[in-house]
Amino acid sequence: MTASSPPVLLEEPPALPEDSGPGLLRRYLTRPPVIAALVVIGVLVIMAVIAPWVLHSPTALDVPDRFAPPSGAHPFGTDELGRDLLSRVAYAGRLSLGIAFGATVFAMVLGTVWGMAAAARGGWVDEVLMRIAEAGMAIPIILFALVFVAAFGADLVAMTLITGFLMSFLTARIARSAVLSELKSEYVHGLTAVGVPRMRILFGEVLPNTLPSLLAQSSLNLATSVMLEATLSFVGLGVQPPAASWGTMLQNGYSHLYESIWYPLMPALVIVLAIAALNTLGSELQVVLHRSAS
Amino acid sequence: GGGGGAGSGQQPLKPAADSGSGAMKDGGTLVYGQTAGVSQLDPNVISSGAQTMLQTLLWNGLTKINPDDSVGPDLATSWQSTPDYLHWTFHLHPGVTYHNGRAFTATDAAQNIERVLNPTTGSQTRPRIEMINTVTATDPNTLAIDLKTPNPQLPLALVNVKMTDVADIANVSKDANGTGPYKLRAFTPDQTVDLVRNGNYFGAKPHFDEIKVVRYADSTAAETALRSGSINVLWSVAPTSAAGLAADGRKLLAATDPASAFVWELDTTSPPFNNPKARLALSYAADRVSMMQAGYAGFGVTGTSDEIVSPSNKYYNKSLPTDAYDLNKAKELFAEAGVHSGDTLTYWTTSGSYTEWTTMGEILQQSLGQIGIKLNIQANEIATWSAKTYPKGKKYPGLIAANYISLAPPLPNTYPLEWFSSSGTCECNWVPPARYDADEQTIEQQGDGPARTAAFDEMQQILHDQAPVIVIGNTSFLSVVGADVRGVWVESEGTLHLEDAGFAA
Amino acid sequence: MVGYLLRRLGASVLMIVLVSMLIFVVLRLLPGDPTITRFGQQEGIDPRTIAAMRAQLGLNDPIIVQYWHWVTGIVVHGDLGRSYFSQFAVGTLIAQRLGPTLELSVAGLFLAVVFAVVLAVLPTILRGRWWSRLVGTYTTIGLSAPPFVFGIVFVALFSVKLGWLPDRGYVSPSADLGGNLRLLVLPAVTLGLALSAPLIRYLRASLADVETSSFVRTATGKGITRSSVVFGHVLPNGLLPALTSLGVSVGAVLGGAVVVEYVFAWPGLGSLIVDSVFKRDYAVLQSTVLLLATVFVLVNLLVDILYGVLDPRLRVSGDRR
Amino acid sequence: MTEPLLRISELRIGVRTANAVRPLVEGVDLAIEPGQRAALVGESGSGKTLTALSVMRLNPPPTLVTGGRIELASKDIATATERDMVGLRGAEMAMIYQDPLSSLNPVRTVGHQLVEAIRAHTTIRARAAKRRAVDLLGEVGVPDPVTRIDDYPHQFSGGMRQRVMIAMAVSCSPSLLIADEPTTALDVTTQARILDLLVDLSDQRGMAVLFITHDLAIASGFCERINVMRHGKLVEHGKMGTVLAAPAHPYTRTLLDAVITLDAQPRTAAVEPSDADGPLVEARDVVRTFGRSVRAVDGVSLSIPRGGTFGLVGESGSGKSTLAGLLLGLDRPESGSVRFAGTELATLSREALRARRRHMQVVLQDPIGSLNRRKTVAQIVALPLAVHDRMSRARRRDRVAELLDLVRLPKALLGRYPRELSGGQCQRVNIARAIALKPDFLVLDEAVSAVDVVIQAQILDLLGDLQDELGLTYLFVSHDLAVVRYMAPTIAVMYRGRIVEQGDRADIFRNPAHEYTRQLIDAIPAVELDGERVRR
Ligand SMILES: Nc1ncnc2c1ncn2[C@@H]1O[C@H](COP(=O)(O)OP(=O)(O)OP(=O)(O)O)[C@@H](O)[C@H]1O
Ligand SMILES: Nc1ncnc2c1ncn2[C@@H]1O[C@H](COP(=O)(O)OP(=O)(O)OP(=O)(O)O)[C@@H](O)[C@H]1O
Ligand SMILES: [Mg+2]
Ligand SMILES: [Mg+2]
Repeated sequence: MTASSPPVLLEEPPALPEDSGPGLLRRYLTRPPVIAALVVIGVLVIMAVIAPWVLHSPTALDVPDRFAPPSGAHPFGTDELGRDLLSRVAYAGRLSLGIAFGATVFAMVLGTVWGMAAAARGGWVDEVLMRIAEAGMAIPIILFALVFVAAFGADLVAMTLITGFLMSFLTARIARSAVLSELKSEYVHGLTAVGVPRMRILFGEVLPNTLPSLLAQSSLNLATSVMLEATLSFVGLGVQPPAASWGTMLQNGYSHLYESIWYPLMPALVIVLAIAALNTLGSELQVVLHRSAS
Repeated sequence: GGGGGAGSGQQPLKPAADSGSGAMKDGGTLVYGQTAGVSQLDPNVISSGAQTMLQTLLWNGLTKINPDDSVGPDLATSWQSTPDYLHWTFHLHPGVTYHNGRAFTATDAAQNIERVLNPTTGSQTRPRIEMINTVTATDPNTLAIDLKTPNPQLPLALVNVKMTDVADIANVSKDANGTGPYKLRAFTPDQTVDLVRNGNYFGAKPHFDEIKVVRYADSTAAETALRSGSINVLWSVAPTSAAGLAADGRKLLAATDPASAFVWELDTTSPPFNNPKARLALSYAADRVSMMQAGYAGFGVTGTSDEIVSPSNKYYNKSLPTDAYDLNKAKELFAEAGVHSGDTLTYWTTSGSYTEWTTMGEILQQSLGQIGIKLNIQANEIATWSAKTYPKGKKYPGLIAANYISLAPPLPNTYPLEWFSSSGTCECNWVPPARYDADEQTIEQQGDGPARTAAFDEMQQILHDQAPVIVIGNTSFLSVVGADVRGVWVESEGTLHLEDAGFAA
Repeated sequence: MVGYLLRRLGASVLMIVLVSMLIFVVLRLLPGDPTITRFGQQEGIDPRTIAAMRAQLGLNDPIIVQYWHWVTGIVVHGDLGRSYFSQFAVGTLIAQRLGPTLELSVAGLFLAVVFAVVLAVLPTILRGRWWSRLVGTYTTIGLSAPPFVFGIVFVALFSVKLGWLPDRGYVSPSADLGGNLRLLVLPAVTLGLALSAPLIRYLRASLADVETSSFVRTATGKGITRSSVVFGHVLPNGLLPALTSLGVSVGAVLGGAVVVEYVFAWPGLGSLIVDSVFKRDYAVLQSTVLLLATVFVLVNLLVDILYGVLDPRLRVSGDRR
Repeated sequence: MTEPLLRISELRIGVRTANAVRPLVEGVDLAIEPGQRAALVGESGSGKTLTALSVMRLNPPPTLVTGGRIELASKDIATATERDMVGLRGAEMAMIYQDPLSSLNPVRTVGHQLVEAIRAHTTIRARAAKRRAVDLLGEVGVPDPVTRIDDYPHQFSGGMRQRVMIAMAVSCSPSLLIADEPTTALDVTTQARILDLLVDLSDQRGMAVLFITHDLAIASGFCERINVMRHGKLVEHGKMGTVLAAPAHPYTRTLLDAVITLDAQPRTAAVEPSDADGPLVEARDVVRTFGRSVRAVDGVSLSIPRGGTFGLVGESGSGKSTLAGLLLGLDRPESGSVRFAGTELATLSREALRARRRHMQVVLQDPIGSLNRRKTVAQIVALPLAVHDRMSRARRRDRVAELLDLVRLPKALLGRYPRELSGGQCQRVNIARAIALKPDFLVLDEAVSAVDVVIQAQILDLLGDLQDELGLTYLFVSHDLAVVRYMAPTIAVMYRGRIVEQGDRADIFRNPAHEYTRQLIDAIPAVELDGERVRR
């Protein structure tokens, strides 16, 4: 009943490949948007790694010099404790990118298995699994976060897992409808007739076909996870001082908007840049994969 | 002026205690903004500081507090006591009616006091008037109060017993049936409170037609609203933005003698802080000047020793030594108390609100790091935060709990010191020496005089030596008031008094 | 079809019951205590007072008993409980917020759908590479910029700088319709923008998929205009898959427009929930969340039924396998 | 000589790949005069469909016209504006597409889509247009058009959908009709009727037709001229009779030689089917209904001996595919039983059934849909080997190459995806997959309907050889009676869910007992040479 063919995000009609295999990766990596995105991510990663040595320490206090605007000494300005914003933004990238990746992967794995189980088993199993996902989406995020802090403590792993978990509900729903419409298609009938085991059909044939929709959802998830992580820090989950993530920096900066416009602006710019880059990587991968879609 | 703290020396902007006097006109709507929501309206069982400005708008007490922290008549026009301060008589203002038209009588007053005294009510005012034995309405306008132990300061203690409609207390948030100058028109919990002028007010005619209390999501949103002129008063502004907001004729208000303090509470019954040396060590490790600078932008009185009385207070024990920031001493004392390099302590603070506590924690984190002690900052959502230490009696070893306590009004009111006594409710679980409790008795039962002063001094000395809580500085909430608002004044812990305010004529 | 609906309803009811249990238990396992927050974490709370209040609120009863009281209250008396704080009936609190929530949700969703359809369809009709890039950029920014940033920018621009619209607040439409609408504009646009970004992505994807299908080629081959092809054939098919995403948005908006509600001081259910979480006002929280879960499940049911209405293939179930 | 209506010269079509354009059609010259009917026949995958789509300027991206000219009534299609094309499509030229199953919009009624086509180029009112649509549906032989017009496409069978598309194409009486395999989904009786309709339109209204087909018999009866394509090039063209009588190009000759007619000598199995240890496949009173009313299979019994070939023919929608599914255990009957090698299929567990599929394989009717669109040809064909035989990767690769060779597919296709293949190529991939395991029982559901006759003959030979060598048993489903006759010694005729006649092929063709069988046989077209039926 809910069989909607899953959307496959596509920015432009793909060109046809000469061949598959390793050529795929090469073709992907030579696309101009991919190169641009990789450069952005590369710069962020390099900054995260070398920032503490080249720039100021991200935790060095200088209270009298707080809320300084950008200058030679502090290219991004300073925060409420006079710490260098550039090195903090660079350093926060480690956490933010790590959490975003981890959570997105977790959401993708959990959501896919979840949605696939629902679609493949059908009937009551489907009903129950999907209703759970819906209920999960209806329960306030903050409540979930508090439960997780109470149950598993407030460390980064818990943070990553809960962020992923929160995103897995929607992912499961998307995965289910993608798998369902694949299962309805004639080729699955063909594979059954050939005698391919059910599990192999699901994981070997159907799953790769739903990859474009799942990738699409994942690139949305990447963006969501950065924001979600900031929200969760709000209830004390995850990033604790003096560490910082882009989300928490944006939040702190926003509350000091009138002291220093640079404080929220810089993390905001980096967030938009990073997410745009990650999204580009995702959608380009789809374009490359989509070439064989009907 | 905000007293002689080190921080305020660098601060060019001095907050005022009131928004100025001058001719006021009648009429207009005052919009009052704050970032915390009013969740209920019972004035005798307060839920948060966000509702305290309503105490004098919707309600009256028998007495009220004046801008100089003295006591004045409110519903009671006059009062007397026997010389032993055990028997009191209050004469009530005749002809006062509740908002719903019902007459207010001494019986109502008695019922309210009894309600506050009832431990199950949970009134924060109860510890201050616990010594009351009986309350009797001798006639509709006369109230007799008998005490168990003498209390010369009963009128002050009664300020916060607000006169509600006890029979209908279940609906207090619905109709807020009080006697105050404004009455309730609409209330959306945690969002808005709409007040309109009480035309039958027994006192001077209130100036505003309407007062709207609006809750803002965050300080930036509230500040934007203030700058755009859509609100007239903003209460509890973030200290770091205060200076920027006090422009375009807007005035920054703060208490002259702040009765609130930013403190670190410690469980004095669990290691390591059951050892006073560990507590003192922590005190030495606190770079109070930087903290007050970063956390409160210098608005406030930087603490010099670990006692709650502000150095700006007249009764402050000036003979106390100043415990300056000294990491060597801290390290030494920590070692003696068994806290060594490589050990870990936890800083328990809130997330989302009061971010300045975290800011100050980060400074402590740096300092302790220099002597090899690791400080884990754990920011929690507010209810999780409070459940760790509240109420008195909880165990929290190794935890430094950031808190902001308001013990108003300041000395000579005894409550700030009483809070630490055996019968007080300090979450530090501190058991004071016998001398401390004895001094408390002395103060409570005697009027002004050398005995009382001596007791004040000794109690402060004990607090300083034992450091049951670490006091970083005394502050009060900061508020910003529009240029055309007059007659607003700040109580010692930062509550704004709007009852006599109006727009400039 | 009837069997499916029954099963679906059965599962929904079961799920709502489970959610109610879960919320009920989980809330009580959380650190934090409503009595402590009720007394304002103020100086002067006494352990005895707390104990008395817990007893009075029934928080010391066995959890099963508490749950039973709650459920029977709802089922037998239609009583959702009372706030531990304001003593308002939870029904009243929800009613206070339901109107504004619905108003904002409907307006926000409507705008989101309009934005999404226009922006997703425009490049399809105009077939320009630049249009497609432009919309792509819009969605990327819309996805990566947090909604409160939009909100604050709008306030700064339209109310502070230009003074066209009030910056925030709410008046009921019955009291002042014009004022209500003026106040609605900024939050609705903010919400609409935030919701439209993911919607556009889904929509563009499914439109691109439909675009390559044979029946679109057939339609083009008939010699009808491009816009007839798009509106008559591409869109009706392309909108279907985006419906799932829209259904999720509907549910999410009802309880989840917290950020927008906060920024614009809009008294919605989202902020009621968040405030109740922070106060541990179990009474309000458990009933409100339950209500939302129910609405969410219903909305999704509706979406799935709508599929059946919009997609004739699903009207008769002819499952091969 | 009159000015041609359509002139294609030097047409080249290629497909854009990552760094080059790979040619698919390399030089097609073709001209059709007004009112003329021309056939386009040729090898499967030679570029017929692509050529036709380019005329409409509807060739799917990333294919593109790389050279040459297409002129319709002297108008250059390549330079025409999009607005010009809107005016031309439907009114001047219309097309019946090769994939009838997916060419109708699933969420609009059949009537709506017809009316839209009618009104695109006329100013006629909606109500009148609907009346016209009903008439058209009736003309193409859709029963009860007045009520069926408000149905949705999925409520129509494949053959009916194809007829709707035909109605749509002729609705505005275009000057040029391009018909790409317009009758593949139709049984011979319906096919005859459609051809009559097209002849009428062509004769009365002067409509020219470009008729793409594999079926030389139909082409010869219907068209005046013939064009033969191979490897992306036009290899021969001329008057139908002349070319058929004396083909100039060797490929045309091969094509003609490969045609299987009713007069062809039927294939005889080298080994006689044996019933010694019971039939291999046996069905008893099987019933399968869909919904409440459709009795797709209504009490069918049959038995197929080991090593035998069982032919199944019948009207479109008569339940052939459904029956095949039941025999394979892909679907469960409501009542009745199906036995395979003596085992009742219904008693088997899912896993046991799956393991047994090693011995029972199928070529499904939908050649494109039954392939996973995201797997390459090599992956698709190798899968059963990996699953059932656990063959090593290297051996799998060798075996796949071998299989592709058997079904006459070039190795270059190994890395291609299904949608980069032509219809006939897909069908052969299906066959390769099905025979990969050398199963005991093979169901062939319209398995050779989309390939040209040359390849068809080769595949039929291959199937025959396999049967001789390994003793395979076939269920052969087809609408092409000549082919069924050629392959299957035993034939059953299905009509409305029942087997109405069953027996030896000679008997059935000589004395058809059932009225429907008679109609079928009468409607079979044959290759005509200048009006004279040629029987080889
Ligand atoms: N979209 C496409 N992308 C890449 N190659 C394609 C595409 N469509 C068709 N081809 C290739 O172009 C060639 C011609 O295809 P076309 O469909 O025109 O063949 P055809 O002559 O119609 O064959 P058939 O009789 O089997 O339908 C084939 O080799 C096919 O593999
Ligand atoms: N999944 C299904 N749901 C409903 N009806 C179906 C389904 N599959 C087949 N039918 C109906 O069952 C009947 C028999 O269909 P089947 O596909 O077996 O016919 P067929 O003989 O193979 O026809 P064709 O020659 O067109 O392939 C048809 O009327 C068809 O509409
Ligand atoms: Mg073709
Ligand atoms: Mg069939």
